[in-house]
Amino acid sequence: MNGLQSGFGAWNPIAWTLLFLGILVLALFVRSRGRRDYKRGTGQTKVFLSGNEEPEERGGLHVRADNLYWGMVDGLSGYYRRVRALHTGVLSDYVAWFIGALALMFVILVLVG
Amino acid sequence: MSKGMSVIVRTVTRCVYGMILLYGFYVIMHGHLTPGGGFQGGAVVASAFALLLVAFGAAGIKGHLNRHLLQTLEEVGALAFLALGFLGIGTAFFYNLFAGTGGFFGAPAGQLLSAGTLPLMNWAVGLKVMTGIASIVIVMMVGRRKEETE
Amino acid sequence: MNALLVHAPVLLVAVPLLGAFAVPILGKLGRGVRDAFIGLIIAVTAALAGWLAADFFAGGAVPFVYQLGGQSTGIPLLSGGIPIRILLEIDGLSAFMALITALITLTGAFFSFSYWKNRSGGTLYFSLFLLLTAGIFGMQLTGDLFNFFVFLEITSIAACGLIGFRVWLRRSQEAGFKVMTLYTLSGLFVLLAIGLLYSEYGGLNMGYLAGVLGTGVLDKVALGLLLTGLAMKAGAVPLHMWAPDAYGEAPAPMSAVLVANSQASLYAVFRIVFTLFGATVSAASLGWILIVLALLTIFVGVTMALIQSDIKRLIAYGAVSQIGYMLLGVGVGLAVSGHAALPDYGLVAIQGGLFHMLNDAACVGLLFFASGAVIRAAGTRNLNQMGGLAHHMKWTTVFFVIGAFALAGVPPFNGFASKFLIYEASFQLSPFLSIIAILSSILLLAVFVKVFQAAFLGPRPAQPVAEAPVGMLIPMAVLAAVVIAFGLFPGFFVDHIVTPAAKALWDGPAAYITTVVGLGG
Amino acid sequence: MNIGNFPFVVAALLVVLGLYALLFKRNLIKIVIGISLIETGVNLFLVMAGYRTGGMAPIYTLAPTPIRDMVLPTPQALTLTSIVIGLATTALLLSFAVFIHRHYGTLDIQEIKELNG
Amino acid sequence: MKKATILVSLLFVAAFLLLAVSPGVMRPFGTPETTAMDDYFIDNAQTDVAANNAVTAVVFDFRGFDTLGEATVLFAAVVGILALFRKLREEER
Repeated sequence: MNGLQSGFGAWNPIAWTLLFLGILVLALFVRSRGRRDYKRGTGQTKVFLSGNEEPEERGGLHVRADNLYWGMVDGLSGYYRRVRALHTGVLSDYVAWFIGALALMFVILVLVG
Repeated sequence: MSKGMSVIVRTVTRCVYGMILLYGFYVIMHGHLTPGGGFQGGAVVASAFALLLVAFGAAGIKGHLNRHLLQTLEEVGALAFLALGFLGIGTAFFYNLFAGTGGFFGAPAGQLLSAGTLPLMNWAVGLKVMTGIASIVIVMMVGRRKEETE
Repeated sequence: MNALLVHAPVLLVAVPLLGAFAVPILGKLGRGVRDAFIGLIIAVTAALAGWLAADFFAGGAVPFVYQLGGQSTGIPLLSGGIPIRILLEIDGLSAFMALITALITLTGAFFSFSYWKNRSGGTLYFSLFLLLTAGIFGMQLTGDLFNFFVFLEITSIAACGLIGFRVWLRRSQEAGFKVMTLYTLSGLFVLLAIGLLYSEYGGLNMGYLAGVLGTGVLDKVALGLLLTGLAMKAGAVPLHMWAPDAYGEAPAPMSAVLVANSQASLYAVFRIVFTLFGATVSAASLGWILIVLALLTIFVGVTMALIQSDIKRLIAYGAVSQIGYMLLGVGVGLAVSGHAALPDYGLVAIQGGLFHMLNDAACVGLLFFASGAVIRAAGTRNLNQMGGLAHHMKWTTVFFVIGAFALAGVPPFNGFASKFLIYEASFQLSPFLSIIAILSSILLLAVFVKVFQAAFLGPRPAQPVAEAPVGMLIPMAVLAAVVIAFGLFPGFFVDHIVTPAAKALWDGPAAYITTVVGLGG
Repeated sequence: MNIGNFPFVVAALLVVLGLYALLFKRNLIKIVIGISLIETGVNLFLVMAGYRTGGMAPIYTLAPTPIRDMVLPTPQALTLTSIVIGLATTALLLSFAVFIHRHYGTLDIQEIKELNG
Repeated sequence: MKKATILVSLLFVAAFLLLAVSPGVMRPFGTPETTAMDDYFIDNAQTDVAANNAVTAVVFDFRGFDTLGEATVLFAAVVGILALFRKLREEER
């Protein structure tokens, strides 16, 4: 057999891939039915940047890595401030985390069960 | 430091050096009879090399202790040890081939040539440890000297 | 049985050792000879591992031992019920892990040939690499606790030598010192636990100890030491801080091998909680310890990966988060294995966790290889200074995308196949677990979209960059093929190699123990 | 005389002492010394775990007759192994320290934290 | 605050380590209970291995694989240190 049964659900990648390809073909077909009677070089094909001039060379438009997801990182800023504070590159803190985890493990295993 | 220490230290080193070597080789050779073995004896011999290094400095021993020769010897020792492990692979890896067979190295317990492959392993490990530790010390010493001149 | 096959377990360790000892001598004969020799050694090792695993799984996955230095290799020599010689014990999990190591080391070696071509100290580099390979195989195959510690230290020292190998980078030295300290610390705690167990039970063999271990305070303390030390070496949050340093600063192919090394420590964690202490300590509490560690690891790993701007460090945090998925799957299995009526989704969870080990090794290896090619081409590791590499590096782009999608669990790649099992099983234990897992998986996809957009898309770079050489592309292609094959035919692999490995854990330590002390006597 | 478990307690205290050095000392060399302390404690524990009261060294050459019961040989072998491992580890750590000092110009662990975040 | 937390956890670890070796939990010093393996080594070192030094018999015969790994560890350290102190190329400086 090819798929996976989890006793709760099933997963068959071959069937999934075939379905995916089918939908892709369908989408391409629908796209091919679109109207072709627009005129090149007129305003019909110009990008509309909310009224601004479209820059000729799109080189200036490359979004750098740190600018991606700034909104999300900003939304989680409280979390990130704490987590970054834990990742000081100091070796003593690494060892301290190790000792803390060891103490916690001892407490759980010996006292709890 | 790199130019070595006073003449007293050098003279004493000249006197003691051979004895330390002799003692180290004795410990290696009788590893299967008396306390000791390859590692301990190798460490003793390496300490003799370290003594040379401290007394005469990294420059003083340049002609006497060849780093690349030491490293090659270490690899040879490691390979010899592994080969001795492979010897018994007819039965099992690390099977002691000669022990108690009465032949070469098969003498009953208590003699120098007894205990099968143990003396050979002692020698291989001893060679490996003495050259290994010696090359560590030398390399770190040379690195230190380079740093001082920077 | 074939003579070579009988000795395969020990040859898996001895052949790489032979290579490691001989490489510095052969290196004097020139690079061609050296690379041919290393390729031969690694190929032989991988072939042995594959052959051993194939024969083992075809033969019904019956655990067997290899006795070192004894009169007979199969029957351990016992004295008072204690095996007196070192035993290698191969059960389903060991053979499975050996397959993973073989795959990663093979591709890593051939990637390194061209990656390290114009660098200094190639001979020492490959010697350390072979030592690391031998250590990982030894950790996975040995059945003796102290022998395991020795191999643990071999991997620690070889790995740290490789992490600090690029001496001219100051960060690599810093990472080397930190990682070496932590590895040594964990190794020493493991050794202390071994000493405690030995002083109490007078034996060092895992099978023997598993049979006689009690539930006293001493056993609990030893368990805590072993568990924490090995979790540290596996890189589970909050003991993960060394992992980004190590993966990020090591040479790119070695980062992939370091991931295999962490997985070997993870294997040891599973072996200890299931086999060594499986009969004694309450499975529920241990299982929930693993689950909490897993959730922390998944979430913190992914969220930290999101804000990295160093591509190697970013992928390293991704790899840390994947360790959490394995812990989650096996932890769920362990937690339910204590129930009276064994619900069979526990076995499914363990299958998912172990299958994800294999998938994660392939995906993360592919990603690290691709990152190595990207860094080499772009000349920087900072994502903010990259861009437009897809114009010139088409193949690398394709491979990177395959690896990223697979690691993020996008169907139909292999990452989804294993995460599917983990989701389903953990959902039945508690929906909260699978929600966290799925959310973090989506976040991971976002992370790799960020890398893809920043490094590969965008305008053409100022000076055209060269596509990675063929010597780098072929190992990437091999791993990509593995990823796609596991993704398209997961059922086959799960049935034939993952299920025996999972059963070795799920069925408890009885088989492992009787293999050592049962038929001897 | 019966000294109970006192030797084991000493070994455990050595381990804790090394951990203290590892946690609160800032000099790299002192950190390496702390690791060596932990190693010493563990090795001491190992070799003491094999002691038999009134036992003699497990060596038959020139052994006093009659042969009393000997101390256990396995822990001594394990200790030998772990001592050599400790030597290798210490050597590698110290050479890392040398290069860190070359690059960073300091041995203070609090200032060697480029790899953060 | 942070230092206090670290100190407390260190004390916890110390307490549990001492608890593990305390009388009643661990056997008293000098009285190993299960010694079947080591008794075998002591009794059969002369007959099996023909070595008078039982420790060497254990190191190189009964547990020879450990010794191979130990030699490998030393080899790895030497190779690592040689790699650190190796001569670099111009473009790598």
